[in-house]
Amino acid sequence: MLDGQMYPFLADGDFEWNADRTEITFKIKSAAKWNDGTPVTAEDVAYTWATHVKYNTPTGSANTPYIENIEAVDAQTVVIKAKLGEDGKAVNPLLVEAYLSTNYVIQKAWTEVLEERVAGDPTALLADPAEDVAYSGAYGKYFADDTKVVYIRNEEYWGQDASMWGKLPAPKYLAHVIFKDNAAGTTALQAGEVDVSQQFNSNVQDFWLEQGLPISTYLPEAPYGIGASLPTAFFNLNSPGLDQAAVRKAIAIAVDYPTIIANAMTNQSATFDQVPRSLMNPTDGEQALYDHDAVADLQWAGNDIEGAKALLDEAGVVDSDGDGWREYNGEKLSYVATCPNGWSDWQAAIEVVAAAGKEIGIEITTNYPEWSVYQTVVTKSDAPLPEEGYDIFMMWSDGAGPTQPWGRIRKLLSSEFIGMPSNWNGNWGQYSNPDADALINAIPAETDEAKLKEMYTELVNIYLTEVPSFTLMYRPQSFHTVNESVWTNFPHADDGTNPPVPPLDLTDGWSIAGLYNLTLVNP
Amino acid sequence: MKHTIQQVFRSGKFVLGFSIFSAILLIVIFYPMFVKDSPLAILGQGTFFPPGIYVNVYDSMSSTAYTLNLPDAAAKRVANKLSEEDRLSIKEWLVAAGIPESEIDTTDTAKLLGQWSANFDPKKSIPGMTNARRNYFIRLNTSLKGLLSTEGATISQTNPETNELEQVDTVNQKDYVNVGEVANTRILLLGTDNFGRDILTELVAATRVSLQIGFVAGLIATLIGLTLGLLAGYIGGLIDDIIMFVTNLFTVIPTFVLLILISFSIGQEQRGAFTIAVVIGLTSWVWTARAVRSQVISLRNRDHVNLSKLSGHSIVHIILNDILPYIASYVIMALILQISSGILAEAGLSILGLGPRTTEVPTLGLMMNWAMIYQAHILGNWWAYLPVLVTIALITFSMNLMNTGLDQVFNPALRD
Amino acid sequence: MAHTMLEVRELSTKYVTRFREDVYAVDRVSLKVEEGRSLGIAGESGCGKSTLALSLMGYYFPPLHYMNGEIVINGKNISGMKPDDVRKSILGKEIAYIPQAAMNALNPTRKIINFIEDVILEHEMYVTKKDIYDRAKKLFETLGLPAEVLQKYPVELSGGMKQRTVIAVSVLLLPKVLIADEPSSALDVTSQKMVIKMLKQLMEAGFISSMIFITHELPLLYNVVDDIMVMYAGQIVEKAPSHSAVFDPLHPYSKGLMGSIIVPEKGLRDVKLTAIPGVPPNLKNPPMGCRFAERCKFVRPECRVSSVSLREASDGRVYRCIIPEAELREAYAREEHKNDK
Amino acid sequence: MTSEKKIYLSAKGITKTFGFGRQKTVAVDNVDLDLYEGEVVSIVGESGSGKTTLSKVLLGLINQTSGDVYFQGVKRDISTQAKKQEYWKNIQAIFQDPFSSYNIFNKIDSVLLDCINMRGGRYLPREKKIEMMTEACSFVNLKFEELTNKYPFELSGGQMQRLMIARIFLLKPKILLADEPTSMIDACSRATILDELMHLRKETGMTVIFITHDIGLAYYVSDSVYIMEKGRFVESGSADGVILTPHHPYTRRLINDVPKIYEEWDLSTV
Repeated sequence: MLDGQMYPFLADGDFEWNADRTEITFKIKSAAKWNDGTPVTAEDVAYTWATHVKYNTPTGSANTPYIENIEAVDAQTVVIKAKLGEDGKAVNPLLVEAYLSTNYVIQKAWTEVLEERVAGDPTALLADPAEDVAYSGAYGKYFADDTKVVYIRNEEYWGQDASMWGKLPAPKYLAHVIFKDNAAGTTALQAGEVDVSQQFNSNVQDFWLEQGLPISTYLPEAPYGIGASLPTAFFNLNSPGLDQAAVRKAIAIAVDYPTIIANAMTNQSATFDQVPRSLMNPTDGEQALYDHDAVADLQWAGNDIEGAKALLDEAGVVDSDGDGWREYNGEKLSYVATCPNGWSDWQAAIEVVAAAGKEIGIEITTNYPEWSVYQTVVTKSDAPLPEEGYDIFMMWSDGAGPTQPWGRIRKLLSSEFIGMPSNWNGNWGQYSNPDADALINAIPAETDEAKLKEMYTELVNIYLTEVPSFTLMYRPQSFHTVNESVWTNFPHADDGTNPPVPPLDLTDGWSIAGLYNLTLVNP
Repeated sequence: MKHTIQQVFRSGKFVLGFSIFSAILLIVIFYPMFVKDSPLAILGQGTFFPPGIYVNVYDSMSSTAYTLNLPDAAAKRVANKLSEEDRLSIKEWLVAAGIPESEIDTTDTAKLLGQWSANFDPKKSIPGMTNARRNYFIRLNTSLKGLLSTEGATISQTNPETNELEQVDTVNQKDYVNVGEVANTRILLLGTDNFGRDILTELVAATRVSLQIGFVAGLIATLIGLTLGLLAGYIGGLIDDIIMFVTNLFTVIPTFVLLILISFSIGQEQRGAFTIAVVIGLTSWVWTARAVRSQVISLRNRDHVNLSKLSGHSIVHIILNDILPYIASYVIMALILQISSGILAEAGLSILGLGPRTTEVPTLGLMMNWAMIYQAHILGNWWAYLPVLVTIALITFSMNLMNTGLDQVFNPALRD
Repeated sequence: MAHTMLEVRELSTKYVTRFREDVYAVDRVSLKVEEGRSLGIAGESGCGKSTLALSLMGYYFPPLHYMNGEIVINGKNISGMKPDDVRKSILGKEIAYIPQAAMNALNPTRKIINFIEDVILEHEMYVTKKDIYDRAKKLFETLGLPAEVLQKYPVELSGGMKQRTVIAVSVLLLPKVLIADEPSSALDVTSQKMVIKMLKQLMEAGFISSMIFITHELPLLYNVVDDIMVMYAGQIVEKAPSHSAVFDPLHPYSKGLMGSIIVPEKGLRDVKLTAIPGVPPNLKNPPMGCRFAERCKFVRPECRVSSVSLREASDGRVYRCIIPEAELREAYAREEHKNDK
Repeated sequence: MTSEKKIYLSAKGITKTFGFGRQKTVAVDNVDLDLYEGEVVSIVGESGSGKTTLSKVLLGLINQTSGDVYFQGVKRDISTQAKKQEYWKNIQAIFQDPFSSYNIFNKIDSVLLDCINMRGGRYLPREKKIEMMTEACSFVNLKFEELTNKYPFELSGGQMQRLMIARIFLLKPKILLADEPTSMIDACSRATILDELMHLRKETGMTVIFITHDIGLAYYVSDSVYIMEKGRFVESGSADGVILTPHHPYTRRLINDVPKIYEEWDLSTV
């Protein structure tokens, strides 16, 4: 969940590593049932993995380097065997752990039906709409078309078991409405047609302050939600001048982050004064993972025009022809900052980045290609980014999860993603640093807290010194704004739940707990 | 000529349109001389500051305080913080907390606040109360602190040496500052936009750019339309067939769709205001060409053209002297229409996100686009889009007025 | 004595240009048309013929303005009536008007019979469409128009046929007086002849009691009307029976006008056409004295001093000139003599 | 040879069609015409008879579809602008509508100056030009001093048309094509214009083609008359012969339908 911890749901209690950290053992809850009434078994877990491997699904190919096999010891007990390196240790224990929380268990019986239906064709298997799939969750499909998807509560849901909640979640139907654009979604939220809005609503506080609507967010005050991702501006390290750390850092420290947060995010982000920049989420768990004092001198809160100018002057990047713009190797520094068209908060942030360039003598113009064009260019990591048009560009970084912050750092800094024809992981600026790579490789196997902190601090140090990319804001994993015209008691800060149910989508895994407390406003 | 101009200015419609347009033009020309800020400078941290006069709080604290004994000051202060609605809400809470309704008097502020501070508990959850309501009570509680105090507020500063707070000054409740004496005040007549830019300054600059786009687009469209129309109409024959074929092609394809396609395909890197103007101009000449052609065809058979031919004049001379002056008034009207439709086309394109790139210049369409993206229309931040809409409307309205005014003068069928 | 169908006394009207200038187009015109008679009005363009035609109907709307004078149609004085009442109770019933471009007034999307229905239903409430059709058919047949025309659209008819149709429709309500303002001038000669024939038929068959016919084509006028009134600069300059007006004009202007007649008849080639130099005066500020003085061969100093009133000649006609009848005739004889030489 | 009248302009088999396919209309259909030096010829026809089209072909303003025009016995060649200008020194026109014959944006002087230029007087001294213009104006009883620096719309229709005659006076072409020069003019001014036109003809001995729909007018002015119907000449001959003893039914009808004053106008024949 957003605190970086893993909470058992289908599993009965926490998983356990063996002493060598080569095997994970956990049990499936005996109460857990599929919607057809049969129990969820260890065999289902094992067969799910076997199917991924057999049909080489994306999940299968992504995890086979780390997972040797998944076996069912008995009806309840599952053992995951990690793939071992030459040194006899697990290649990456963190990613083995991550498998637990990031993949669905699929019923074996249904999988066999499916295999028969597609006659072993992997493409058909992946393309199957799975209308008849067995599920273990509280809600099943009721209706779906282009504008909405409706789920209906499974009245036999095993969450009623005494070991769980002893009752069913409150709403009988859940409707997921698909809106044309953000404005339509906002209008629907205002009108009370939507109970939970997970999109970015600018100036969310106006709903209750100005308009007096019964709308609230997880936190009552700014930033209104829990930041769990770091929207990041990447530098194209092949662009002339941007191969210089000084130029990169100068741009990064000149940017007016308070304005980005106030204007682009309408304050729905913690500021860099509140949470100094690092590679970490603004959550307590991640923030504790690095030594704040050790990198305090490297951190910046933005708007440091003089500092940026000094940095550039020092690096010899000066305006030699008097046109107001600095040159590097005789070439005027002129960049294009981009993000996908229509992604309004990113666009507004990019505008502020561009404004910063002007202050320090670097010409930055903005450009918003369509997403289809943008993603093709950015994710093609086996070729350099175009020097024209993609000098500074925005992408996301990993949110919260059990492998974090390691996974995020890997995706921001690791050179392993260079050369992929389709790179949806990260490091789109194609940064390469052997020191960083070594640290990233070492962390998964490390268990010593102090050692880990040291290593993370070193990575933050590299990140803040080299500036291959820079975070522009903190952003929630998903926004969580509720209209309480009908239901109330949505999850909110200090609502007394344990574990605190964070504002995810209220249906996935533990988040379902958020639906149990709902009560009607006027019962 | 002079006579024609006099006639034009006798048309009420033209004069009204001309006045509006001149006023806009004068503002566009003179406003930047007085307000020298860059129109794209981000002034505000935060989005959509409402219109008004902004007085620097820090400077007001250190400005000379004047004591004004205004009798209703306290009442206004209370009314500002504690509305009638708030009082009823307090009552609602108190009733839920078990106070008998008969003991609550919402008109007695002191008593009400006393009961409130004695009974309010932010932790307490009332069944059926929404989280939004709970948050409201917490905010209300905070805002009510010190409401009935008769004391002033103390201003303290950190002493850099001792790192301790030292009292510097006291602000009394009857202290007033003269806004004229405050070092920093800023009038934001139209507030700020989603970037924190001064909308008025931006609007003026945007109007100028949009007018420029309109003029360039209109001139290009009119020039192309005029040239093709003259050639097709006067020379006729195969040239006419070819030109009309192309023109008909353009007529069949909806201009705006064509505009969107071209605008999309040139990519945003190349999309400056001037490029957009050229693109608009290149796609909107069709009707001018058709209209000029038909006018020329009817003129071509007029006897004065025949007479000019018989007098041995060349084609160029005939077109310039015997055709052009006759359609000049029409062409001027077409130009005016083209300018105003150019401005609208830019706005339309920009609202779709296909306008000029943003960091360089503001345009009316881009302002609309950003206001829409940031949901100003949903959140009721009228100052972000209404003035833009009004400006667009005024420009096109004034141009259309001038046009109908001219039409009345030039078109004998419409004379009264 | 015959019944007077239309009597106009001292009628003056003006129209206002869009520059707010008054043009005094009809100046103290008096005329009388008796039952069974037709009156022709001749004159150059701009002399006030058409304005007079419009003024005679008593139906004034901008830019035309009534100034003073009286119009009595069939005993009814309509000069003080409101335009709306005139339209409802006078137009079509008492007096009908056919302008030059009447044929273009037909709505191209409606059949002729629909147009006729509209006209009748406007004035009569309890008629069936069948009745209307029968009535229209009878009228058309009487006037020599094919009844099929009723079921046609205006575009299916030739210009001459359209004009004749409009004329037929205009007499549907049997008006007493018909005012025809250049009804045939936009037509070819054959159609023109048919229109003229029809107008004569209307009189003969009693659809109308009297007619005022306006044209600048004198041979036509001569063939249609009983009396000719020559207008110049908003005033009547001479009124006489057709034959004497054409062959023996008295007023110098009439003399000039009649001298310019061209017809393809033997002897024409020997005639010396007379020409009147100059242009008519601007009616925004009509001249003080005789309005024709500027162009008159026989002008005398006193002509320019005071306005000239109509006077009666020995044969009963009226003319507007200070020169006595005898002197004028003498002068004309001298002119002729000179030409012969 | 010398006693015979010289053929000045002749047309052989002139055909002019407009449009093609179903919309094809034949405006002038295989017309022959011989024009002798110094005579006045009228082409009479109702509107739509093709007389104006024929006149434009003769003028060289539009090209005939087939057939040839011979000028002074030689086949006319007006393929270039220069050749056209040369041709137009010999043949000139007066058009029907004086109001549309002038470029309203040019002062009246320019019309006359154009003529002087065309006759090679471009570099004459200003005084000489004014003298020429004054002479031309006085020929048509207009005062140049009153007209100079005026715009056409300040003139009456009659004055405009007289100025057109003044223009011809300056140009002194061999042939004048007068296309309904009086049909838009009031009857009294019409006499003046005809007078002046005939006067000019007498002075210069030029050949005149009169295009008109008014058979009376044609009879009054011309030596010979061509009657045109639907693009063809149906009857031609001396004015007296054609008008007083018409043979072709169309001619007869035309004459019959025009109102008469000396004889009875027979209304029964329609």
